[in-house]
Amino acid sequence: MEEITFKVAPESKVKKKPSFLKPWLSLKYLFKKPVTIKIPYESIEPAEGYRGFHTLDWNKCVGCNFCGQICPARAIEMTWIEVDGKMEKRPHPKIDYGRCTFCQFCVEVCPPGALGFVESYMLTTEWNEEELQLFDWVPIHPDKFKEIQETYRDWRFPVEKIKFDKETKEVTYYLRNGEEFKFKILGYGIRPPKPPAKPTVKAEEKAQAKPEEKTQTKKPELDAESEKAD
Amino acid sequence: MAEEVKATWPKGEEIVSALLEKAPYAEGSVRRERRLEFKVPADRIVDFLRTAKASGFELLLQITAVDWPNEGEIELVYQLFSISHGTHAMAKTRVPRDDARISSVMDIYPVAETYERDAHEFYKVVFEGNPKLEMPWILEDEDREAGVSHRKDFDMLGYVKKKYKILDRFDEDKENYVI
Amino acid sequence: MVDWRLFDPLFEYARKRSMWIVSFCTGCGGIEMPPLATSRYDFERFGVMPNPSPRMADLFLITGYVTPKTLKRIIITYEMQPDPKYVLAHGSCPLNGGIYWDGYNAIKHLDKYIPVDVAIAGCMPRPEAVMDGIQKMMELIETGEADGWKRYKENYEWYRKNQDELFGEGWREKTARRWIPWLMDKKKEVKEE
Amino acid sequence: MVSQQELIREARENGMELLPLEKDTYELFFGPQHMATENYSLILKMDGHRVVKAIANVGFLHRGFEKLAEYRPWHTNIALLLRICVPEPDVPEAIYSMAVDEIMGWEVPDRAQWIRTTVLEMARVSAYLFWIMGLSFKLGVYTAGQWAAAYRERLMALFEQLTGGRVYHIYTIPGGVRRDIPGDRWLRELKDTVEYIKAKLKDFDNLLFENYIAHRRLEGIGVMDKKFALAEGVTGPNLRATGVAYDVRRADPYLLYPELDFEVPVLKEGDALARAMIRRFELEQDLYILEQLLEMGPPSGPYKVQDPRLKNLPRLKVPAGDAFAHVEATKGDFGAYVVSDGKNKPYRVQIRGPSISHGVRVIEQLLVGARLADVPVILMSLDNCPPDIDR
Repeated sequence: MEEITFKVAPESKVKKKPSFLKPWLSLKYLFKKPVTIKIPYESIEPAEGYRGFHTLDWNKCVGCNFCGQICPARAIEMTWIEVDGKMEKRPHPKIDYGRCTFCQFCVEVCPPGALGFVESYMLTTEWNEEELQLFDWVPIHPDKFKEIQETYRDWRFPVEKIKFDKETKEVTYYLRNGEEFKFKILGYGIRPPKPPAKPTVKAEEKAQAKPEEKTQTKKPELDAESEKAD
Repeated sequence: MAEEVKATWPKGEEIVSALLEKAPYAEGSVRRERRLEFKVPADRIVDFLRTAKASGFELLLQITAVDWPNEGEIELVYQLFSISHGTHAMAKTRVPRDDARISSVMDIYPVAETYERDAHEFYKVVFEGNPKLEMPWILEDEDREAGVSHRKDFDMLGYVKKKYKILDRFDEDKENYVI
Repeated sequence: MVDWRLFDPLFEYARKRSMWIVSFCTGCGGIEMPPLATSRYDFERFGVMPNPSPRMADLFLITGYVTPKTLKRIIITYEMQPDPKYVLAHGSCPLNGGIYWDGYNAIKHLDKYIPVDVAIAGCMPRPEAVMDGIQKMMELIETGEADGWKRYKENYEWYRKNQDELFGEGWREKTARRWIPWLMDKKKEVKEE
Repeated sequence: MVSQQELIREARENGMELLPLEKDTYELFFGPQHMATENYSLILKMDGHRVVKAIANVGFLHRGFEKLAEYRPWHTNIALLLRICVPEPDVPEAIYSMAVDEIMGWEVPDRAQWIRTTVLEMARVSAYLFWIMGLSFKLGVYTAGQWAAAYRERLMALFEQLTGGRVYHIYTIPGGVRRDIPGDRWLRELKDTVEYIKAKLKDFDNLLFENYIAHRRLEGIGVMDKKFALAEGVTGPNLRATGVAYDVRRADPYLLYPELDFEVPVLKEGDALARAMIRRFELEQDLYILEQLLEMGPPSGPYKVQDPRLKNLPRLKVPAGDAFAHVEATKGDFGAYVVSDGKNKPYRVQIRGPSISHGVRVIEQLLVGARLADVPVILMSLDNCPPDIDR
């Protein structure tokens, strides 16, 4: 009717005339420098503040589970950890990159600012149970992460291999710079685990149940590779 | 806040009163600038939309079904847009939840066929007169048979566990999580 | 009779350098495929090339989440591919459900239904990460470790059981017949009678 | 010489049935494993190379967002809902945020409004470049597609600096935006990029939009008229190509658009060529809008609503109420209807994607009588985005 003030473009501006000759003008691009990034030889860096992997300052973390509450994918699980025979006073978030969407809302809501993120984004593994352990970790200290990143500068995951002993619940991180980092998972949830053996805690490995054959066929090759890498 | 804005958009009042004159069974109000709201009884929705289309609401943007289990009703919101008036309007109607039936508005807005298929798939609302309700839409047959819907009483987590056979690691202290 | 196994290193090298991709955008990661395939990242440098027909393709990119409806097509397409065939899974969702962990219409563990060789983290993975995955895949092919297609053959019963559990018995035939009643011309039927 | 397309158009205009239905026909399953359809399937009933009947088979990308959103806190849904429209994920973010803002009664600060407008316009430019790529690949003008994909990377890099994400930005949240602008350097880079793409538009014109072959392929296929388009709920550039001046940015202004100056292109033909031309012109206008925004400069002030409730995001409660918000996306009218019942999770979220009309009923009718070779082109000229339909 009225009132809406559309500024309608004249048809002559919108329409284009077909032409035989004009497409040939694009031949000039033959003499321009290609935009291709030759990936194995060249690299581009992610922008500052790119939402990559998480870091966690274990001393600052108060185990409030705000991160677990905001997580849209419920990738965060509070984990009770024992380092060098001493239990941490508060649970720490364990992040599953099989679920994480890298929205970093968890970092935003973290009250003490313990959870953080770095720009590293690359984690490529073979699909088998041992290597997929890498996708589920308690983040390491930001300084450590940055140090490893500074050494290699290829934006990769700082841990080469995670070994998880199902019986003793002992986890070993083999960092890329050759360091080892051991701790023990006592239980999950925000309440502290009861001291004696706890049958109620289910390890998440059940969720990744696999056929037996696969792991058997994979094992020898994997060991060989990890030796090579070491 | 809504009251203040109401006063500042007299054009909306005009549109509403003009439309309500033709359709006295409906209730109408101005929400804010360019947002109108109508409440229509379910049996008159076809008449109302016909009147609305004649008075300038050319586009039907969506039919949204909202489940209100406590009231035992499903609310259908017809999102209309008028290009000539430059305003959005919601025509709300309610149908009983157990026997959700309403006549189709396909012959007024042909595109409603698609929206009705969608609402039928997820909210089990039957639109009488729509020939394509039983046609496969988004869900697969096995999901349809298993009763997947977006109604509030559909137990999604239970269904996921049954279907994909996963053990969720958070089951034990579920009350500690918001989700 | 020639022992073809002698030529295996040569074959593996050739396979590594000419991976053709099934152009099947199964999820949101499909949006990173055009930048990868075009001039900016240009994975044709590795001999990787999107290809319309699964009968000529080696590599299957699972670009993100997989819904059961797509998974049916993925399985059919995967079985159509000639051996050897490789699967690369993008992002969180094929691994553990991703953000759709509680969604009724997304597959939680893809490896229950088809074998996967390489996994990439990210949501969605950057093109560089996908390139890294492709390079990893090339490595695995050269060493002969990318044996998903062999696993699929060996454990076919297991995969088949999982597929049937999810979709119900006889899903292949059912899917094919699903649309027939809606394609029939109703007027014509009446005439014939 | 009369072209075949013109014959079809004439026949359509006269309401003629093109093909006798008694002939032997066959069924063709077009997609989802097809380059043109992006995980969306068309079931075609063919007679020779002509389509007699088309049925859209959708749902390959259905994840049940509307149900999932009912289980997640208000802010977190941003990380979920933006997956509905992958080429321009800022649109679902923006509509959801705008609807929640309305229910909360939040007045979004000026700076946040400026950022939101800029991000939406950048998303439009990048989506149009993506569309140019798709169209050129379907027309066989591969070079233009290569350029478009490469220029889009510049915008992706800017998005990355601003939001921290390449494709999924998770940036616009209810009450404002998540981060501030990274600094003047970013604004300068955006300016450079806008100028760069603007300069390259001429090359696109030369190669694609003024290409005789492209014109011949696009002309006269997929013709819609005004009445049909309105009845079928067609929106966006597709509606404008049929002669209706409807643009949400003008018809239902939001954010900073009332202050900005731009022209709305309208053509009458309603065929694929007209749609392509409209989109090309809008790309130009979007770049012009970005220029204006940069000239305006971001207003100073907070980039987020100052509300103590935002401190505790998981428990943020939104008062009961409902709101509808929609924006003009490159594909058409993208709307969100949000209902709250006063809890910390939405009661109902409905996203209305434009493709729900373009990709189902419109395509089913436009394809009748079309040749098989034109099917991808018609699909692309409608800019059909399957996740919109499936949600």
